[in-house]
Amino acid sequence: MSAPIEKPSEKTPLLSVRDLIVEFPTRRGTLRALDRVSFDIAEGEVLGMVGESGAGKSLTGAAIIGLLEPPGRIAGGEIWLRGQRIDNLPREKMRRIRGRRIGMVFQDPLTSLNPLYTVAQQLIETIRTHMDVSDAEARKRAVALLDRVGIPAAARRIDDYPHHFSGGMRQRVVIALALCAEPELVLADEPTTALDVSVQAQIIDVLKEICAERGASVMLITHDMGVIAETADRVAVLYAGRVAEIGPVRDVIQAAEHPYTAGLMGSIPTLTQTAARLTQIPGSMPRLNAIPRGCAFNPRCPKVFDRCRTDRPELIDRDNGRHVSCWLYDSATQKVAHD
Amino acid sequence: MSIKLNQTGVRARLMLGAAALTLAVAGAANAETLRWARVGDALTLDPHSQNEGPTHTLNHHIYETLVGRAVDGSLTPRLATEWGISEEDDTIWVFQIREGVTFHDGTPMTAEDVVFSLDRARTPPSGMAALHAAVEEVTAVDDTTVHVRLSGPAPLYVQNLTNTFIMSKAWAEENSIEVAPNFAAGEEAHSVRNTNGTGPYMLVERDPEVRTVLQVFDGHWDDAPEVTEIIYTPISEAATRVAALLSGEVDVVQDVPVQDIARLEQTDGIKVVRGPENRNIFFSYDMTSDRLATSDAEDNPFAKPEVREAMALSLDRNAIRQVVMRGESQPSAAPLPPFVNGWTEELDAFGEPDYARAAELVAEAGYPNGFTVDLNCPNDRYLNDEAICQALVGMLARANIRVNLVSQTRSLHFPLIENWDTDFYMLGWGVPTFDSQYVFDFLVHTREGSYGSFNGTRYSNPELDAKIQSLATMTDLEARDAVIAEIWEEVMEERIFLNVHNQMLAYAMRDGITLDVHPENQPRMTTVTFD
Amino acid sequence: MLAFILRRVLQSVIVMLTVALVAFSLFRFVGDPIVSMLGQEATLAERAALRDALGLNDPFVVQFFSFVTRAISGDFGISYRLQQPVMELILSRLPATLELALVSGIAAFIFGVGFGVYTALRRGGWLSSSIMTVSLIGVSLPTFLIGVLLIWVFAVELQWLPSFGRGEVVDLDGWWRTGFLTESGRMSLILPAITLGLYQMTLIMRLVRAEMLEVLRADYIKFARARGLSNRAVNFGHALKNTLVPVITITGLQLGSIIAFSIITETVFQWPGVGALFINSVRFVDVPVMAAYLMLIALVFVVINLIVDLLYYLVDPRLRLDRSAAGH
Amino acid sequence: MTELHKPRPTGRFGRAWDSDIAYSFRQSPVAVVAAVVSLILILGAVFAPLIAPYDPFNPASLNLMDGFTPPMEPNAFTGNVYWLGTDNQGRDVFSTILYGARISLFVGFAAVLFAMTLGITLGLIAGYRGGWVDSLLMRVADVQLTFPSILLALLIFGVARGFIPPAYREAMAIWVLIVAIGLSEWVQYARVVRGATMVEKNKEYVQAARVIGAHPVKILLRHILPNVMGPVLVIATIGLALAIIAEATLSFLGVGVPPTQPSLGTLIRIGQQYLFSGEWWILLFPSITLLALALSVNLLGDWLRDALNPRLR
Repeated sequence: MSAPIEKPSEKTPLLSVRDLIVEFPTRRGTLRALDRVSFDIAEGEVLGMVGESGAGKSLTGAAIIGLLEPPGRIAGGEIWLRGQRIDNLPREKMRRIRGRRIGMVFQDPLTSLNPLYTVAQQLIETIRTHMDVSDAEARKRAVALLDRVGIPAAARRIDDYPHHFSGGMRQRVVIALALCAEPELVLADEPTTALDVSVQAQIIDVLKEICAERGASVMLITHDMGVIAETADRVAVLYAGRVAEIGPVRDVIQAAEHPYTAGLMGSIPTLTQTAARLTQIPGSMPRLNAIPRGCAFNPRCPKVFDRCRTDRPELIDRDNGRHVSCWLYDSATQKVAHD
Repeated sequence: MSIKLNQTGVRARLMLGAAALTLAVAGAANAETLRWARVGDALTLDPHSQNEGPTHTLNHHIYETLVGRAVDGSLTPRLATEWGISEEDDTIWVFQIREGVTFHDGTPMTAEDVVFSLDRARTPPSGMAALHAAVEEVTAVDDTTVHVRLSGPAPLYVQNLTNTFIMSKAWAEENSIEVAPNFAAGEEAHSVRNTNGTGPYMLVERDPEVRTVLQVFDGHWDDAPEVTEIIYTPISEAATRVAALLSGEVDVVQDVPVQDIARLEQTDGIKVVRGPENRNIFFSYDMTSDRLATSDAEDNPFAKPEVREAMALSLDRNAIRQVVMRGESQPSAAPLPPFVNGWTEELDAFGEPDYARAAELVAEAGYPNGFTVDLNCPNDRYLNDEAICQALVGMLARANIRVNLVSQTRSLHFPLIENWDTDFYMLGWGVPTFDSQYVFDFLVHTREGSYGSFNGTRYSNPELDAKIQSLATMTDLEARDAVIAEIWEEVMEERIFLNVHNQMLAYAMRDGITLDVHPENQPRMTTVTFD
Repeated sequence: MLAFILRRVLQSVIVMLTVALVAFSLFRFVGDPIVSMLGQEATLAERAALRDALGLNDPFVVQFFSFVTRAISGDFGISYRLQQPVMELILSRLPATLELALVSGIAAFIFGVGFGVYTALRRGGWLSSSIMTVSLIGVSLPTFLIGVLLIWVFAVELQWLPSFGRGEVVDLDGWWRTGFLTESGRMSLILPAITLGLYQMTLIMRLVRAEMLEVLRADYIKFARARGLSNRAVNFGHALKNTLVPVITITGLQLGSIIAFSIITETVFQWPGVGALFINSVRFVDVPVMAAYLMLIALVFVVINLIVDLLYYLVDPRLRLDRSAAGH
Repeated sequence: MTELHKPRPTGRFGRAWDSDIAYSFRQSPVAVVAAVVSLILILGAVFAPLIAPYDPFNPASLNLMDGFTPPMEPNAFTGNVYWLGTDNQGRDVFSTILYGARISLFVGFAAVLFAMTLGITLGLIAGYRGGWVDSLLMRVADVQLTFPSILLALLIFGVARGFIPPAYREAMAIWVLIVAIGLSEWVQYARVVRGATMVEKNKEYVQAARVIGAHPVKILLRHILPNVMGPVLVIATIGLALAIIAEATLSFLGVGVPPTQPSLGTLIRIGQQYLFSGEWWILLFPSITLLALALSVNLLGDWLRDALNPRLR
């Protein structure tokens, strides 16, 4: 028998995603890229989000910040930010949330910055969009922030153009930009993937520290379990647009419950080989237009049984603060197994 | 100001602007401005530099000649009040110079100015030199009499003077333009854009190819013209030129496209006047060479009388008049307009086309399958030149002569004739002297010396050449006319020309203006009257 | 930087010399000026004499050398046709062409960028589809026909605008006659400017649209949106500015073609500019004018290229680094 | 997933019909209309000798007296009736348009082909060789891009006139036109191809092909060329419309095909003279044809540009 469900925190989570569905209408029918994704991020928490390419990590981020590229759209579910529903906000209201309450860091610092504006111009513009401060005040803040993210001689370099900075430095600038309006939540979408290995750890550290300082929560999207292991408090594993497992990062790494997660853990020590394939499990993730019935993972699952092929498992709340969507942990299944 | 403001909007404003300008400049109570457009501008205002129609036309308003040409082609007194061949010496022409004539700068005109001008005109590089080639000496006998001595008797010399202007000797010397400007000199002569004539109008503004403004000359010896100001604008595109008249931006348009004449006549407030032009349009061919460069025939088909007859039989002059020229031409068989000395009705007579007979003749000449040849044609020189050529191509095709049409701009076309690089070509010819000799000299005489420069046929007939040369010095006009008739007979017999028509001129203008067509296409705005 | 300028100047000289050589060798084929210059009564001897006097019988190299040496001092000789110094002739016509080119160029740029931005931002909307289609008419009919049709509608039928010429011009200091200062001058500009600018506008519009669509998908635009910048700031502050970099280059380079296309516009509207002068010169085989015109076009090319480079330099900070690095 | 998936069609046509590009085509009414119009005009031009009631290029068949016959009205002299009337030479306007479109399209296609061949070749060479060859070619391209295309065409015409003997000039005119227009258009192709070549040549498969000693020409044609055909096709489509208009413009300036075998542009140049005189049909019908042709080709080019750009889908 399972223990009574215990919430990790009694407080309302900072971000709460419930049954989020994202669809892409195509000429051959509608593709469901995210299918009833649910998770929470608590105040000050770092949630890692992992999965293979195409699992829906980045889409989740885009859906939260309201920047899904058409024709992609939210077809169901809810997104709550500190008790306010934000998935159906008018465009202008949503814009005010972006940057101000939710910041975002993109993958490639080389292309994230507008080459025609100085770093100062971009920072000040962002600050003044969201905060009622003077130009000078905004500039002061910007310099301080740049200094904080580790740009040497920030006061002088702030007037440089992006191309004057190295890749690692640019990503620091990007982080500064994401944080300059003091958001409560930062979505970091593969923030180190495009960087040289030698600076990846520094960037992650900067991001983590500065968010911790300001009490901002982080949703760290990556396919690199190594990064997650070092950085995140909890981790959500996505597979084919569905959440396979969520739980405290140590627990999940050490004792993965979902067979997919278990396989994925094989790819942890890959600091040098970030784009590692999930070789432990035969086959590959299904395409969005060919997701099998039942559990999406069932054709590859070493522990598959009949029910997996017919019914889709819901997230099951394990008593240890973990959630997993696998029939192996269904009470009925376990009962059967016990009998 | 009496310009009709019967239009609204811009047009009214434009005209007001023009009228205001007139008032300011002239200060006259009855200022009449005439806005005049034609296809091209005068090349220069120098009176002797260029022998070219539009140049003369404009210069006739600023400068004057000894004798003028009336619209009926007859000579009229201008700066010369009388002229004739000296009774003592038939190589001398005597001119009585008008008294009381002043130049625009206020200096009086004297016989010395006339001598100077004629000398300037006959000295290369003057463009008029060829017309005065026979002049040996020009002298002022007294203040009002000038003698021109020629190398021999020249009964028609006075005909060459209708475009030779008189300028001020003092002014020319002052501005170092004692000789007509030379292209190779490398610098602009003062007389290109500055004038000092005796004519009815003074130059106010000269912007070549853009705008030329003339103002009536109060000190002119003749009656004051009704037009007190002329604004002359070249408009090269036919459609734009017509549009400018239709929209009321100009008052008189020369070079009206034939297809627009009917429409303009039907337009309220616009009228068209027309008349014959001193210009013939004809085709000619190499009838002498052994082979043609552009033909598939082994020999020269044009050398065969049958072929030339066949071509004459194929040309449907009436159809060209009817369709291509919209009725605006005079079909004719001989390359001289009716008002030129030597013309007869018989010369110009032609029959109906007969394509069957034409094809037969071509076969008889030894071309049962016909032959091919290129036709060179200008496309920017004569009225509908290219369309006429195209029509001929169709007509000759029916006689089994397959013509390949090569039409190009005049600067490429005419050298072909000059250099004998064409087998078959179109040419237009005007007769400024109003005498057949001019035609013979340039088109019939063997090409040698100053003769035959536009004889593209390579035709050479020593007997005929002798007759042509004799014309220049014959003083017995009756006998001379007989020789002319003989020459014409031979020329028509040989079918040296495949003549199409005499061009007609049409000037379109707004109602209320009267202007007659000038046979040399040199309208005089002094003759304009307003209702 | 100095090395860069020197290199450009050297390149420019080579380009000018090449154009001079090409142009000059072409003139032997465009026709014989003598026929146009002398009347029909001229004798063969007179023709030969004039040909000699003009140096047309000299060897090609000699003619070319004398042309270049004189051209360097700004002396292009005297027009065969109008008997005026070519330099003076061209300078007197240049204002008309430049004013026309300027007005139509600016109009083309403003409308082109405006429509381009609109159609890029509203991709798929009915209005932008209509703009895209209608604008194509500008490039689907020959310029001369558009000009004639405009004259027909606006000058003949409606009588709103003049059909030819520049209207009243005002002389500024004797070296520049402008049509901007009189009402008839401004009215006269409208139809030719539309005719000349329509094609360029369509070109610029399509270029802006394509570039803008490209830029709108750039990461830095996404990032700008993610920072909550307003649509205005994103579309016009960020996207448009980046779009304009290539647009400026290409429209700058197109200026040369505006001046060339003015040949047709000027002919149709009897606009007294260098284009009409050139085409009239071609018909008359006025070699000195033709040569000078081509050199002018080459000069315009060289200058525009330089200006475009400098503009680029101003707009795109990345180049400053590259260029200065190259210069050291 | 829960989606219904239509069965994939089989057969070559079926697959083509089902492809993304065909789908995007079916979804765009503008593209469909443009394609139909272009197709009708191209077929009409190609089969002009079969469709046209008269042969306007055969001068022997023309009767000058038929000239200026209004559409659907009997000629005042001959009584002949023509659908779209006749021109100033008595040519049936309908037939002349068909034959004229044939000339215009021939010039257009040939000029595009010429520009494309030249541009692709030079672009491949510049991109693959790099170095001074690249610098030289691109400098030439720069000069070419700024030097106005009509001026260039006028000059080429001038040169050709000098080199071609008079007897062949008319026959060569159309080829000169093609070269003149083609030469002023090659740069765009060269730029696109050069850019793509520079990217592709560093890719592993090309490097691998190089290592195993494949001939550069083979590498270029086999591997690199197919990758750039998309954008090249787009440029070619727009270029076709451009070439057809350029031909018309040149004919206005007096260089072009002989008037006895007019192109659409020449027909418009001729018809333009009758704008005020009332013979509207001589100008109107060829203009509409040219507009329809150029517009639909341009629209197809537009659509193709969007459809082939994967990022805009």
